[in-house]
Amino acid sequence: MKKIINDPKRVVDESVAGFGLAHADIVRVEFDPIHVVRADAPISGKVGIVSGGGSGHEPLHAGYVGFGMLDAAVPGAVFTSPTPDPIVAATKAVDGGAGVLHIVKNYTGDVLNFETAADLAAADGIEVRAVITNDDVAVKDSLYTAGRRGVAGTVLVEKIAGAAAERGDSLDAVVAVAERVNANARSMGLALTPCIVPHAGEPSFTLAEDEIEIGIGIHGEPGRERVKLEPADRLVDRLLEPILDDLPYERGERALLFVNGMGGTPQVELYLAYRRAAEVLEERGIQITRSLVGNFITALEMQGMSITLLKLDDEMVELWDAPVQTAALRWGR
Amino acid sequence: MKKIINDPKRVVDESVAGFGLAHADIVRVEFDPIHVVRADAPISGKVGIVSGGGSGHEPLHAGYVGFGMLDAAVPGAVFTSPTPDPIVAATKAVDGGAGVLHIVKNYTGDVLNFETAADLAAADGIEVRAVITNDDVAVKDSLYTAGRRGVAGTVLVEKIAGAAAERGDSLDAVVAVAERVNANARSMGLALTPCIVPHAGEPSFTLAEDEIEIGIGIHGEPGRERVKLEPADRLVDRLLEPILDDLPYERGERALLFVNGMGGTPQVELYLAYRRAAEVLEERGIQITRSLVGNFITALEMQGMSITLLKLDDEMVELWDAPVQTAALRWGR
Amino acid sequence: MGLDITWAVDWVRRSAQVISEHRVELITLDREIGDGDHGENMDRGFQAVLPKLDDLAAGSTPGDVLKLVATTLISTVGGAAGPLYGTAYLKAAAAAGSAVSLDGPAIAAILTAARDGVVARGKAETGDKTMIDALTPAVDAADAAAAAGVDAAGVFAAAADAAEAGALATEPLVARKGRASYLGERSAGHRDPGAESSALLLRAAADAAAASAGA
Amino acid sequence: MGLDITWAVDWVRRSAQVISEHRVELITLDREIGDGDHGENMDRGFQAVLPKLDDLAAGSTPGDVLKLVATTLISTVGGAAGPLYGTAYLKAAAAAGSAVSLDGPAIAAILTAARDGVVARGKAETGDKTMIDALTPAVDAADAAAAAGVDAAGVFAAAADAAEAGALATEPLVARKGRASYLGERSAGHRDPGAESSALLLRAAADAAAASAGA
Ligand SMILES: Nc1ncnc2c1ncn2[C@@H]1O[C@H](COP(=O)(O)OP(=O)(O)O)[C@@H](O)[C@H]1O
Ligand SMILES: Nc1ncnc2c1ncn2[C@@H]1O[C@H](COP(=O)(O)OP(=O)(O)O)[C@@H](O)[C@H]1O
Ligand SMILES: [Mg+2]
Ligand SMILES: [Mg+2]
Ligand SMILES: [Mg+2]
Ligand SMILES: [Mg+2]
Repeated sequence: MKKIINDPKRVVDESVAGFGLAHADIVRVEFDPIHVVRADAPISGKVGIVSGGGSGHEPLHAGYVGFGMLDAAVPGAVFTSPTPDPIVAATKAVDGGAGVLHIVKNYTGDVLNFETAADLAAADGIEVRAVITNDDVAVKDSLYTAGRRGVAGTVLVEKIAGAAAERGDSLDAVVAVAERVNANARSMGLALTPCIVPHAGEPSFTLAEDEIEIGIGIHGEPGRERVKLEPADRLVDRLLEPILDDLPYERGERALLFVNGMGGTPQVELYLAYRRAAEVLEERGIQITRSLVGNFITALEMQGMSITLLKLDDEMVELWDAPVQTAALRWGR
Repeated sequence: MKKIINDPKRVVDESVAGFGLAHADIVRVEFDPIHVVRADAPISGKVGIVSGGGSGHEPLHAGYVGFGMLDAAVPGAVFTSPTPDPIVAATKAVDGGAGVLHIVKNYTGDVLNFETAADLAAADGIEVRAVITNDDVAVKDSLYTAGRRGVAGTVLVEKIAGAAAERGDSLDAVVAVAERVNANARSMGLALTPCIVPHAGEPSFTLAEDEIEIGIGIHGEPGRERVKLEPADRLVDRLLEPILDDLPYERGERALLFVNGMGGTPQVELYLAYRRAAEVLEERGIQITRSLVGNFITALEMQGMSITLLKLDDEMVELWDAPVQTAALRWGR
Repeated sequence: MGLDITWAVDWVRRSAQVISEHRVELITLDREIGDGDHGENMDRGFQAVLPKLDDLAAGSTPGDVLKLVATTLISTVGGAAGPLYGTAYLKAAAAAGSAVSLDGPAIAAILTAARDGVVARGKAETGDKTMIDALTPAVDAADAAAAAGVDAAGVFAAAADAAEAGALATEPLVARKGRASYLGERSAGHRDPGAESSALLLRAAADAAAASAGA
Repeated sequence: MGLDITWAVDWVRRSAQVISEHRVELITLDREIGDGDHGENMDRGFQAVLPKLDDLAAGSTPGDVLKLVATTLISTVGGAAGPLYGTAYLKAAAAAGSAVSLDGPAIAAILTAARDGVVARGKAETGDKTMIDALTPAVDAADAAAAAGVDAAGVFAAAADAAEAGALATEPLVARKGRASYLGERSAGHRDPGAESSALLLRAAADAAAASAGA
């Protein structure tokens, strides 16, 4: 295992400490229990937004703490949901009296820990609502399963809900728009290489030189299918097909196209993939009116990408364009 | 070789095409010959700034085209300086009558091709000046060598010179501040893994599981020294030592600390390294008043990092803070 | 002979020991069909319990120990296992009440409460390839043993045997809950890490009970 | 017998052929001490020249062909090799002038002009581990052969032999120019890719000259 780390057990603490030092103008880092909050939190009268989850997906979530997006992020151990304590602490730290929204990716651990935290915060008189993101079409959804994973669509939910909260929307309204974004986002990913969790010390899976995993998540887990490496255009088609099957578009409908790197894939490949995705969508008459390309939700150093398509409405566009000032996403101020 | 590409010979064209589609609000892409210009170029009365070089270092340089930074970028083949033609075309495209600055990383190929282009542009009546960046302390400088490489300091030069041009500085003034930034920037890098140039199809070098290269550049070339992998803090110290030896600081002097990922290293490691660097600099009484952490100048999917320290003065701080709106660096608008 | 506070503390120590010994194995199982952290998470949790054992007030009951394990796991493990095991120990503690000594039927009741707690929180059914597939056979075996008048140590021994068999039997299953469910059919052919850790913890309980019975 | 337009065109075709055949070898040499693109760059350049040969006007001279190679390499190769070889061919074209046939002394003069052009642009000295270490021995050998009255084909043969020896002799050198210089002492033990491509191009010239002499 080759990593720029000291002790595997101190990776998250040390990294979050560095994050806090590098972005002291935007965030404040608390260590006991660990959470990252907006430098100006709590903001009186504003709905607070807290997200969190296992570490290793950076810039998610701490990179999205700041004006117009999250009020706090709670980093767990690598690929491990945080425990309730820091979630409660973060919830209290951002409570401005208008209630707090938890944005939770749909994993058993995340859902359960956030649930417990919400109960504890509610016991302290804070109104907490949760939106569970589950945009990953690689996973078959059913009443009898854990359901779809929350993956890259989560970033879009956080941006748009964050903008709604920032403009003063009520908790109900912020929940509604967050749920609408989640309901209109679909994602699918693939991996060229595995990743290595620091405490595990070994690759999460092994692949032959000409094999890739289709339908991976963001935890270095194997995907649903192993196939031979193919040209980029074909790979993009493989990701787009299930996305468009799952949420069909009428010609002329607008979308945000998000090509996300899994951490170890160079930008040159992401933009190359973007080109093909834009081409396919244009053929289908879908209007790409907003775009996002880069490493926004990752699985450590995994090589691979995911594609997310978000069906846009006017309000989503307005909230997407609204100013945001975080370490990883910034415009308008 | 596992990459999300189609034909190795079309990697740059297809990727730049995707870049142009994703950022049509900021840039315009021309293909014959290939170059990327600000959507609103040329800007009458403003000094134009053109940079360029081999591809594979993304977001450098196209990611820095836009308000407050570059007016054009000229991408060559992967790790290969562009030829003069597209540099001339870019220079003409951004000439607003106030002259054009070429920001060139110090590599024989880049310097020679930009020189030829400058001669050709001058023959067409455009006043062209060049600033050659050479911030890499891993390379011994001397009259008899090719001199130091231009590496991550180039990003800082482009941002600060871009802000100077945007506020209306003359060509002389923009050249002066660009040279001052370069003179005050020092960088040093290391690699944990090699990278694979698409047309080469094989890793640029091989390293044992416990070996790293110290003093690498941004072209997948081996470094000056091969050492055993050590804890992150020690690695950071190894990079900072030659930087501080080469340009000593008085206690109380201000610096911008830039921890750059080589492309394949996850953010969690970069911030962990940042923490140690900040600690060391604080011990030495150096004030880190500005920071940059992330993949800003890369060597494809190489795992590794570089550290750059820029000694700041008031004007540099003001220009660093000035608004910038590019695909990869954005704030203030 | 019932199981008392000494047994409870010994169980926790043995649990920490056995989880630590099987840390890598649990990580490997989880890497194959999950995200490779189960061993690390459980180890972090039980290592955190150990120092707290020294702070137990005089006169603490087995229920107090179970409660201590519950709160510590909840606040240190995270992931799915943290809340699920946390709930299990919490419900077990409630079932143990303030009894100073636990007999066979009490053990069976405790295990039932623990399992029911996990089901209530995680909604997994038998055959979903989760820790439930170790816990439910364990509960059934404990019930049968207790009904047959076997002593507390014997009840745990029966539970541990059944849990081990149950964990083994998760191998051919296709997961429908937890991360392994994302793999669909590909989850078959691997043992569920949570079922394995459940079996390990029950074996530690049985060993502690045997040691305390022998003492 | 002097070397005419037929030879010049044949040289270019053979150059493209030999560079394409050694593309991977040049990439490998460059990967070891540079950035692994020399073979790709040169191949791109010479492949771009080939179609342009068909457009040469009737009555073109060897100098016209050299000029065509120069401008094409400059506009397609990039990197260090593009401008350096571009300059070499440009200076060679100037030295060739409008001569329709080149004799031994003319070839020696052309090679000298080419080498001097590279030195003027790249500032490399002998022993810096660059293409100069193939070109300078080639120029010296060509001068000597021409002075001894050897014909044009023989002058190229002498130049090619010397260039090959020169390229081989770059192996122990520590680079002081080009990317290999960044490696410092570690550049020793590897052949310089640009010196190797220079030797290949001169061998192609000699082969074309021998073929035209034989024809
Ligand atoms: N819904 C559930 N009900 C019961 N047990 C579950 C459920 N989901 C997961 N588990 C158990 O949790 C184990 C995984 O725990 P762990 O790896 O620590 O958490 P995570 O899946 O969050 O990484 C699985 O092996 C399974 O036994
Ligand atoms: N200053 C110089 N003078 C002469 N030749 C040089 C000089 N710098 C580099 N070269 C030659 O160029 C070759 C490398 O060419 P190439 O790999 O195509 O360009 P780059 O170094 O830009 O990747 C070297 O092997 C060397 O022979
Ligand atoms: Mg986990
Ligand atoms: Mg090159
Ligand atoms: Mg797990
Ligand atoms: Mg090269």
